[in-house]
Amino acid sequence: MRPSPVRIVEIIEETSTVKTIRFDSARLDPLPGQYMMVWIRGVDEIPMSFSGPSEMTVAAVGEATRALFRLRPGDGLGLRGPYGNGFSLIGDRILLIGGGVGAAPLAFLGDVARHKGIEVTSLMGFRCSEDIIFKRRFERLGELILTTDDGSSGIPGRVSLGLERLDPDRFSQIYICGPELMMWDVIERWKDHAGKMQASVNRHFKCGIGICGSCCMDPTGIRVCQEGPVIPAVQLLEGEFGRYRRGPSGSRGPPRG
Amino acid sequence: MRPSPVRIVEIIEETSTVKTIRFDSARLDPLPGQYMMVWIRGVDEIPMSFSGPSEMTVAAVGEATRALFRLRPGDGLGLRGPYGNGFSLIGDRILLIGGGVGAAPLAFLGDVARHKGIEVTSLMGFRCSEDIIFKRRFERLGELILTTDDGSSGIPGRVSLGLERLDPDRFSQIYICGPELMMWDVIERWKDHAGKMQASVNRHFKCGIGICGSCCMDPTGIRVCQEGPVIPAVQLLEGEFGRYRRGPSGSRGPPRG
Amino acid sequence: MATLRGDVGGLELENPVMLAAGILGTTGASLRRAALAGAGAVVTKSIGIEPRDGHPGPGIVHLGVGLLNAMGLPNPSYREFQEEIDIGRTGGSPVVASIFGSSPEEFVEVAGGLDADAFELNLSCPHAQGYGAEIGCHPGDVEEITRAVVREKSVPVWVKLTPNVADIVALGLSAERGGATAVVAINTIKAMAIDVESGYPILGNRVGGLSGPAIKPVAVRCVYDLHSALSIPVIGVGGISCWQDAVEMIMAGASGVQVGSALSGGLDILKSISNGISRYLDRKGMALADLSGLAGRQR
Amino acid sequence: MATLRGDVGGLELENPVMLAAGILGTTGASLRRAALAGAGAVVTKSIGIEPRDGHPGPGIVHLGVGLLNAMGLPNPSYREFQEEIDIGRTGGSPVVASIFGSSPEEFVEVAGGLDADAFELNLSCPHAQGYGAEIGCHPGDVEEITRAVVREKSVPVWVKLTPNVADIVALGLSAERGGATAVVAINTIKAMAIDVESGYPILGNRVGGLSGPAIKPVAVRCVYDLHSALSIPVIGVGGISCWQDAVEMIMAGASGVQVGSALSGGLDILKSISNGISRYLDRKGMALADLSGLAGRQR
Ligand SMILES: Cc1cc2nc3c(=O)[nH]c(=O)nc-3n(C[C@H](O)[C@H](O)[C@H](O)COP(=O)(O)OP(=O)(O)OC[C@H]3O[C@@H](n4cnc5c(N)ncnc54)[C@H](O)[C@@H]3O)c2cc1C
Ligand SMILES: Cc1cc2nc3c(=O)[nH]c(=O)nc-3n(C[C@H](O)[C@H](O)[C@H](O)COP(=O)(O)OP(=O)(O)OC[C@H]3O[C@@H](n4cnc5c(N)ncnc54)[C@H](O)[C@@H]3O)c2cc1C
Ligand SMILES: Cc1cc2nc3c(=O)[nH]c(=O)nc-3n(C[C@H](O)[C@H](O)[C@H](O)COP(=O)(O)O)c2cc1C
Ligand SMILES: Cc1cc2nc3c(=O)[nH]c(=O)nc-3n(C[C@H](O)[C@H](O)[C@H](O)COP(=O)(O)O)c2cc1C
Ligand code: FES
Ligand code: FES
Repeated sequence: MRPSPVRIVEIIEETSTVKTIRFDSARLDPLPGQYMMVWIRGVDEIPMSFSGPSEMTVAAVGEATRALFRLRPGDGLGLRGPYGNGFSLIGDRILLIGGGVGAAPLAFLGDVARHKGIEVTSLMGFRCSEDIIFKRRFERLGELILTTDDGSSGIPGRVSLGLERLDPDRFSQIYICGPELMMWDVIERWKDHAGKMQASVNRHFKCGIGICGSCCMDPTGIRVCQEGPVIPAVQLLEGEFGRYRRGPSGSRGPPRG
Repeated sequence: MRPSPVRIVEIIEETSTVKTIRFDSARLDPLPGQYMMVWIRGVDEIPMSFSGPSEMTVAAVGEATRALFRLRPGDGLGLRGPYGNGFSLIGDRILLIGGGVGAAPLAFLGDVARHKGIEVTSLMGFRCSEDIIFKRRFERLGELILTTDDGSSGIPGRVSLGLERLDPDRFSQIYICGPELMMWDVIERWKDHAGKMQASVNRHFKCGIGICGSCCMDPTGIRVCQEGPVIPAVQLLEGEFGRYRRGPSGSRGPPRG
Repeated sequence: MATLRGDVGGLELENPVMLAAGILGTTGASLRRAALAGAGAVVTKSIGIEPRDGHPGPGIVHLGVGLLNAMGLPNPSYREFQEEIDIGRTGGSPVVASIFGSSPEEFVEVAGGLDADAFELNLSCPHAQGYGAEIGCHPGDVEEITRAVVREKSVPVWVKLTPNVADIVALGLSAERGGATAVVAINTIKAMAIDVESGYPILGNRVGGLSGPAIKPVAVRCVYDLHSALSIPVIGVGGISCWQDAVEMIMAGASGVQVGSALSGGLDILKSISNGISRYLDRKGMALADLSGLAGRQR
Repeated sequence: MATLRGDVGGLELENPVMLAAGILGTTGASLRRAALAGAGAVVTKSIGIEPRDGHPGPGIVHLGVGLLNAMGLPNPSYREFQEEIDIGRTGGSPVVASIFGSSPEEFVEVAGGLDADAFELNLSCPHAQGYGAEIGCHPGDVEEITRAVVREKSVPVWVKLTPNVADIVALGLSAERGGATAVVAINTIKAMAIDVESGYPILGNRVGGLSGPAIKPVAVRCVYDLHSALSIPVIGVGGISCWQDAVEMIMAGASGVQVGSALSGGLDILKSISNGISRYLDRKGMALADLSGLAGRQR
């Protein structure tokens, strides 16, 4: 389980700050919601969800993601994974709720669900119309409700505004991925339905194999890298989720987004 | 592949210097001719052929074998193996030629052969009648010709004298185990039939896993512990067999027996 | 079932199987979880003076024979860590604070700033400049730092030793002279892995420390040698992944054991190891104390 | 296929994959067999002044992660060994005589009594009192012994180093100052295994040396550190079991590699490793020299 070497075969510029990187390894066979540890040689290793069987969709936010952005087709990466628990598909009418690059694993989930004949509805929020990714992909899956913070496309405002257009009882299961405060907001508003919600949680991962403790969440000490990143929303109601998160040193800081 | 712990369940005094030690592990599943490395805790580790699926037949000759003799039922041993190439059963009429405690793996081979309906003839040589082992066992297998050096039982003289009573053409395969000079003598006399003779060769084993080199034989460097101990006689005609053997330091010395 | 209760390095433990330093020891909740999962004691991530983010990734590589890591001692500093220890203690097992520093003064500052059931001095981390094994390979420094912390605290002080020396016993004797309650052996062995496709060292820090099954025979040897020479107890750590490994370590001379890398298989391993030891003792009709150091007596 | 021919430690080799010392190196026929099986050079069992039977058994234990051995330097003495070297040479690859002694004088006597293509000084065996690592962990002794043998012989002199020290580079620098043509790293790591059923240490000698996959990450690290600091070539040994391992060792800085424990799987491994290296070089369009030390250059 050293990082397996892969080569980048294609890079798709989704927006000015988001790229989809497709690589040549077909043997990973990930479930939607699982992630990989991506080694950018000589730089760093970071967790990335699969946005397809052999691709990731990356937002440039710091050193490692910017280094990923500098790579070209033909360049190499090291990948470990797939790791963690993916989304589990339940029932025949599902709702995907995403924010920003959190749309990535949901698009992959939607593809798989659609292929199984499951009815897919998507609610996706972005900051502005330039930030929208996978619009066509979600539209192909079924109904898509878009929100933008600045109102440049779709419903103006936060993702949570979109919730008002939807009846939670219609869905057999609800899948969420996005900035933590957005996920927290959605879960809080639809708390009565938390039993059928699954969220992909983002924490600081160092090892990815459940040993270092950097991703552990209060109050149970759950290892997000192993027992997550997809976690039933009922387990997120009490504790640190939405309140704080630990950084690389283990210090507590504000949750993101 | 650490030594597996076994317990001695029964000890049979075959003669004053030979005991059969039966132990409680049924999982070894050895082929006749294979051997085990027997760890007498706190003393030494030595190679021993299987004289049955979970037994060995030991002649007391030095420190380790004498320590084995002091053990009682209930005592423990560590066993590695089965190791090496066993005898391969060929044809339906076989001859077993043994000397002294070399009778042990041949008795095991005879049992297996008989069970398969193969016709078994045995020629066994001992120093004197007190040294004879497995008489009843060989008799049950088929014809038994006995020789003793002192003439106290059977044909008086060396094993090779017994060869004169037998027609090598009668046998599909011939198996030999005993003191090296005896085996050498048999192979030399029946050199024309070497193509159907298999001998169990004794060398100084230290590792049993083909790595240390202490059991290597000239001229090919064959590792007796791995590619033997059963070796086709044709491979023994040229080289050190019957001429010299190396001791624990690797120095050459006279062959034994 | 045979009781495993007893004194290990000055702490009365329900069982001698502990969580090793740096393994799931970053948060109080995680420490508590390990205690609830059956750890007789839990050791925290090593804590220092200032917050550290640790080395860039990869911080860990899973090799077939074990783990290679160079986390780089990430920690939020002792100033932010007392709360985690307090939460950890609610698991019902003693919490041992692993601490590091670059001088006796730093060790004393960190120890002085924390309230824990015992302290484990990390004089053995092989991949952080100016800390750990860089200091811990000098017997004089080991003695001085041990003495300084022992003077400061009234709880047991354990000293965790590095195997990356010619003579670990000399380090153990220094810890003993410094007043340590026990020594802990071993920390990881200096090692490296290179990506065959690209030639890059895999760890962000290039070099790191090897743990897991690969180092168990080395740890057993160190514990055996330390137990033969020291009069204070030895706590064994390195490659323990099943109860047989723990029994082997105890036979070598350990009074208690710590489990690290094997936790990557899940926390159940803790209970499964202590249950295994109990059943073994039952089968043999032995007490834990009979087992400890047995290898030195079998001749 | 890419050629693997080149100079390794002063010997012109067909390929850089050698048989390690003490592995199937007791007899000339066995050395020849290894050469014919594809070894670029073969190193003999370590040879000393007097015949030694070695330690009582078990001399070797196969652990899951590698081998533990304490053979105890069995050898027939140099007086009986020239014939084996001569037979070994008929395999067509250079024969390197591994030698040991307890003093510069003994080393010189053994080296002086043997004619071989190169000498490898065993200053690193961890389980023979008065020999090997007991001397080889002192930089001064390493330098003195190396110098003495270099003065005596006109063929390349390699020095095999022990990893059982805080600083293997200091030993390497001593060998270099003493005039060594190359250093060989590493010998086995001090280790032990105990029988869980009985409490007996398994090895007849109680303690021994660990080899095989378990030690590869340690060997890679040693080779990397030595290559960074020395100007003489480094020969890598420790846990190489496939061509990828060999490539990793070469990337760390080795000019050639030796294979030991992996031979328990059969002699074919030698050719399979060198073929693998060739095919790798072909795929990458590289020469062997480009590979050596690549890890130090990738940043
Ligand atoms: C399970 C999992 C799946 C993920 N999937 C994706 C994905 O599909 N696409 C994607 O673009 N990103 C994903 N991330 C987030 C990604 O790992 C981080 O963005 C990345 O580690 C940042 O590294 P950096 O060196 O570029 O930024 P840094 O230099 O580490 O940080 C730059 C900024 O980003 C913030 N940051 C750092 N780490 C994270 C984080 N984990 N989440 C959010 N912000 C962070 C920092 O606080 C800082 O503000 C995922 C994270 C996890 C845990
Ligand atoms: C593959 C194999 C199978 C064997 N099967 C059996 C068996 O079924 N029953 C059995 O009794 N023995 C068997 N042996 C021989 C047995 O291993 C030795 O007798 C034993 O190692 C001697 O150990 P010791 O410490 O008692 O004697 P040592 O103290 O080592 O030697 C005492 C005397 O025995 C001689 N001796 C030492 N080793 C051997 C040896 N390998 N062969 C013959 N003489 C030796 C010594 O030269 C010395 O004269 C087998 C050996 C091999 C290699
Ligand atoms: C990821 C990781 C982090 C570690 N962090 C620390 C640490 O902070 N302090 C410390 O003393 N030891 C640390 N260690 C060493 C372990 O406590 C233990 O000594 C070593 O891993 C050997 O035990 P094991 O084989 O059971 O893992 C760490 C080990 C690993 C694998
Ligand atoms: C059974 C055995 C015997 C050895 N004998 C010697 C020896 O005589 N001299 C020596 O320098 N090294 C000796 N070694 C060490 C090896 O040459 C090598 O350095 C070590 O085993 C690491 O390589 P490996 O992992 O490929 O086995 C021996 C190793 C083994 C396993
Ligand atoms: S990232 Fe290390 S335990 Fe989760
Ligand atoms: S006994 Fe070691 S190679 Fe045969």
